[in-house]
Amino acid sequence: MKELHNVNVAMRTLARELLESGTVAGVYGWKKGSRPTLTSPLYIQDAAKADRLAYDQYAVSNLSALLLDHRNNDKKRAIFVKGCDSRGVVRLLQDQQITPEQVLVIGLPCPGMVDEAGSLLTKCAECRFPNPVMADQVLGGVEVSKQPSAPTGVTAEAARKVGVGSRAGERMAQVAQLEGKTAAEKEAYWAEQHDKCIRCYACRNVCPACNCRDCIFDTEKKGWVSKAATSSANAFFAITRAMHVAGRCVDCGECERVCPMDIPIMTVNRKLQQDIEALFGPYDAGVDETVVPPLGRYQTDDPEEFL
Amino acid sequence: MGEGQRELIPQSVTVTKIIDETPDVKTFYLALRDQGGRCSAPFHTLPGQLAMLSLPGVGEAMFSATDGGDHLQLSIKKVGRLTDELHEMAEGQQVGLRGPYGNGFPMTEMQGKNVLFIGGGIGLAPVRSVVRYCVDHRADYGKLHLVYGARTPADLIFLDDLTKHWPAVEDFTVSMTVDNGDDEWQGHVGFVPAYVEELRPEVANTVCVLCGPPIMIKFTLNVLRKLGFQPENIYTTLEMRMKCGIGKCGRCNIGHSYVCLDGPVYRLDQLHELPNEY
Amino acid sequence: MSALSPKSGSPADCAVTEGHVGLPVLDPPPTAAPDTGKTKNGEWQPYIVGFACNWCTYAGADLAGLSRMQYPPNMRLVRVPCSGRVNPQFVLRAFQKGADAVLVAGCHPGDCHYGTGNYFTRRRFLLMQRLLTFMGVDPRRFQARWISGSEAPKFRDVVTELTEQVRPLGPNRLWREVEP
Amino acid sequence: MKALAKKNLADALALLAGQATVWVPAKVAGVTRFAPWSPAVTLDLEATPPAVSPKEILLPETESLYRYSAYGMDVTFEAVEQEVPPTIIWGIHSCDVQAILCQDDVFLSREPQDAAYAKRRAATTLVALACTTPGPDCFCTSMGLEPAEHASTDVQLHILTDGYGVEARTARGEEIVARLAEKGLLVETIEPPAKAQACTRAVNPEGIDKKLVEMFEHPYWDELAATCLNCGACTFLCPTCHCFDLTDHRRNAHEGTKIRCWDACMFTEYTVMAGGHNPRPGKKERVRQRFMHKLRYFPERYGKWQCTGCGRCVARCPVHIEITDVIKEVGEVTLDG
Repeated sequence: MKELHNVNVAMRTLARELLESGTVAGVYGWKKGSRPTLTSPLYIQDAAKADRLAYDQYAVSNLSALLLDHRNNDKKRAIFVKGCDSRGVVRLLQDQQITPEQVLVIGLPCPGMVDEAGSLLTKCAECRFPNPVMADQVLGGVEVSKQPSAPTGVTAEAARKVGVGSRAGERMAQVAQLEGKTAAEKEAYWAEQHDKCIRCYACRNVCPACNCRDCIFDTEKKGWVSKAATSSANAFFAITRAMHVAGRCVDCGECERVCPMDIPIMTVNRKLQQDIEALFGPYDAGVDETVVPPLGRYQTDDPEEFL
Repeated sequence: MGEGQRELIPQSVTVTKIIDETPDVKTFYLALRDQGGRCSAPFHTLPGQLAMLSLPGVGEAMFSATDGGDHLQLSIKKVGRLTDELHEMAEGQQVGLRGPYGNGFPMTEMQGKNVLFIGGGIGLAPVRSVVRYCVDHRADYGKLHLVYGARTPADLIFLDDLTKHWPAVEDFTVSMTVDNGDDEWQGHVGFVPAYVEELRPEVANTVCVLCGPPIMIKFTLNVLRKLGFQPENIYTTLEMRMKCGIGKCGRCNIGHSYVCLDGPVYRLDQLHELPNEY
Repeated sequence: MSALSPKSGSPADCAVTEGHVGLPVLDPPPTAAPDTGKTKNGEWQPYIVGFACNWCTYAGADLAGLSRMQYPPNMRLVRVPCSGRVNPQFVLRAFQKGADAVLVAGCHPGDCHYGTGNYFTRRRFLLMQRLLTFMGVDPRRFQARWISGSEAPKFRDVVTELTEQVRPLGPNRLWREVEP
Repeated sequence: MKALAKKNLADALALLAGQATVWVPAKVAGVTRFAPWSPAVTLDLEATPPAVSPKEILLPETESLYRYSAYGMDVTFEAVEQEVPPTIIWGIHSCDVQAILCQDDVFLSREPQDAAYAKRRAATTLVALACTTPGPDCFCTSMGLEPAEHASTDVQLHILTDGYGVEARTARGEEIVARLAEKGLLVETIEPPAKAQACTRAVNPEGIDKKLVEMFEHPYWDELAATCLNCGACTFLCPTCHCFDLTDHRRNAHEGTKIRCWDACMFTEYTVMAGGHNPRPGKKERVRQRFMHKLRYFPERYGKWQCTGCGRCVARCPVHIEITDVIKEVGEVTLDG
């Protein structure tokens, strides 16, 4: 992508400088994958490898959850972020999984991510935060913004052209479509989806909001959680996961992307977002570190509709 | 080797006797009990072989078994959920058992040789099964020497064997040491590796059977090397997490070798061929 | 805790996972799980699990009992220190183990023994009830109520009302745990 | 060669389904996987390969082994006898046939055999379908396979213009072909079967099993593991990954079922021992184990690759850790001394 040529050069230069100067111990970014249409995560600790860094419209992976590998390590790591990724970093900071001293956030302009066939990802069409919500440095002229905004920086025009954020208003379409179904239809739909789950936990491991040190699904203690991949146990996992990230999900869509069984996980997350807004007022998780997530606070006059 | 029950379904066996060895080690006698109350061993084991003990609803774990003729003996240290539960059991309790698993010590190959046994802590459990075999077949083996160490005098297991039975056996030296003595302890104080070095055991025509915590094994191996032991004459046992016991569930492999099937007894030179991941 | 220890089956052993609450937990065959609720005169009875806060609702229930109030025997109460202690997995676990409905009950807002616990309960379960509904659960099967220590009549009414609401819905089989 | 016309496929499946469970690649909730055939099933014979391997037919994701009860002093164990109907896997590709051979090595080649697997395997007939248009992540030819046919199948189906060439390879296969012929579903044809197109991906694994012996401590694994999420997507989708867990499914304090379910070497808890020691404590050790197992340990133990080039892990790794890259990069790594 020609707009990003200079950004790529700047990324490599910056990464090299940061590693050479010892400012950071490692850098999270992307590299070109085995096909031109694949851009995959990369972690480098050696300045000599900085030239492998690459960033384009296929760099869909959100790398923020990988920072959890270093939460017990005082050294600083640099991470390149798109808008959605930056919210993952805020999630980790707000959850006190990492400290600001452990991370150097470098914001990038997002051209809108596309699939291998070249069409814009739905999550990008529905994106409200294409610009980093926080960054220690930026490249490509992108502007840091904690407000829903139009794409900025060198790829602003390209992003607009492919339609980044053009369907932001339709984010809840899939939720609304399911809500319109009867209880029996909903039950059947979700049973079919939960049945598919193979419990690989890719959704959990890629998620910056799933940052428990010991996940309940990794412990067999007390026979609480069955390892059996039955419909019942899978539903238990799905709902537990959903409730656990409720109000904390940063809307990056990675869980759904990585699901090998194509379970519409974001539909559940979006449903929770929608209800949280309706019940407790507007809230965007992972944007402002100082605003406590809605399930971690209360108001004395909260609605009591089912009590 | 007895018929046993090596498939995944355990048989119920009865805990016929429980011996308190130390505050956190107990020895359990397990047997099949018929209508008349007569006991028979659930299966027979070679020295060093393993048995999978199962507590319904709690879990399963692999332990080194000692063949007691009409029963099996499992000496178990409290280290986790399952073993905590085991320590709560009373005599007469039934549990699940399957086995025997693993290769066991090559008792035939060791015939005609002196045997140096080195054990640390609960590591004496597998060593004891070899010792008992050698004592039972006394004529087949040369001089026997056991060096055993535990953290404190209170942690010494199989005290009867150590102080009464084995010293009475012909040509059998028992050397004990503790890391930390107490007021009553008259014996040697110090770590096992240093004690082995101090004792200068015979090397010629001797095989060594070594079991204990990884750190002890590591330092003792250095000493044995210094004393002139060849890797072909040192046997040790390894521990890994196991589930199936028959080399299929995948988790106990070290390289291509499955500890539950090809181990737990490894000759040191064999072990050197495997990746260092245990 | 194992089956072997003498203490087994005590309420501390994760209340809803065990069959100690009085009704027999039947042996679920591999395909179709039976309904947990017991049958009285051949008529199906709902099985309801109630999580009651120690300081208000449990006291209210106690008072209802002491006052010899009549209410349906369909609810099994699990005492929790605070309604805020109830996490979504408790509710799911109850459904897995055969509950036809789940009630979470605690002190009235402002009266929490710990100050603010029930305010969090309110938010959490408002949201969860909507999520469960989204997944096809009838909202009547999962409810929350504020019942104070003195509100024995309210406790009686809630149990009665819930039982009568759930009865026409029939047994809940969604998420029922079956042997694999 | 005998041929089965496409229009007769449904009749053929219906005929066989009368006497056996016939697993066919089908679209189920948007995912292509093997499902027992019925007229209601949406066949998907085009997927190369189906997203989910037929592994689950012989090694179910979750199965009950025995029931236990413990009341007071008494403990009982009672086997859960699984009913195993005659089974046909229809439309399985060479990669997955090869994977079954790998599973046979694990579960059947050494005593004691795995009883449940053995029972299912003995009841299973493989009807392989030639794979002529490889998917974007296929590399079976690199792993020594022939996508158009596999020698160890009972029946081999070849692709013809308007049907399938049917070739029986075993007595069991003959039986199936005879049944189809008896009902007049087969015709004779002289049409040559379609040839397989070249695999999209190509790597050369030759010698890497030997090379990996020297690479246990190589820094390559650190680099590879750095972006791994340690999820189980690769292992669960893999047709040859066979690791499992035995765990209790407690019904109450006294009774329950011992179940076997898939487990993955990627999971933290997989090798943790009582007392907390973990021989594979980090991502590096776990990632290394996975690739070492496929490309070194398994060949050492059973004499064949434990990767059949199906490409599923390549396609679905969340962070694009691709075994093809690993094979290539291991081949390129320089070893010191």
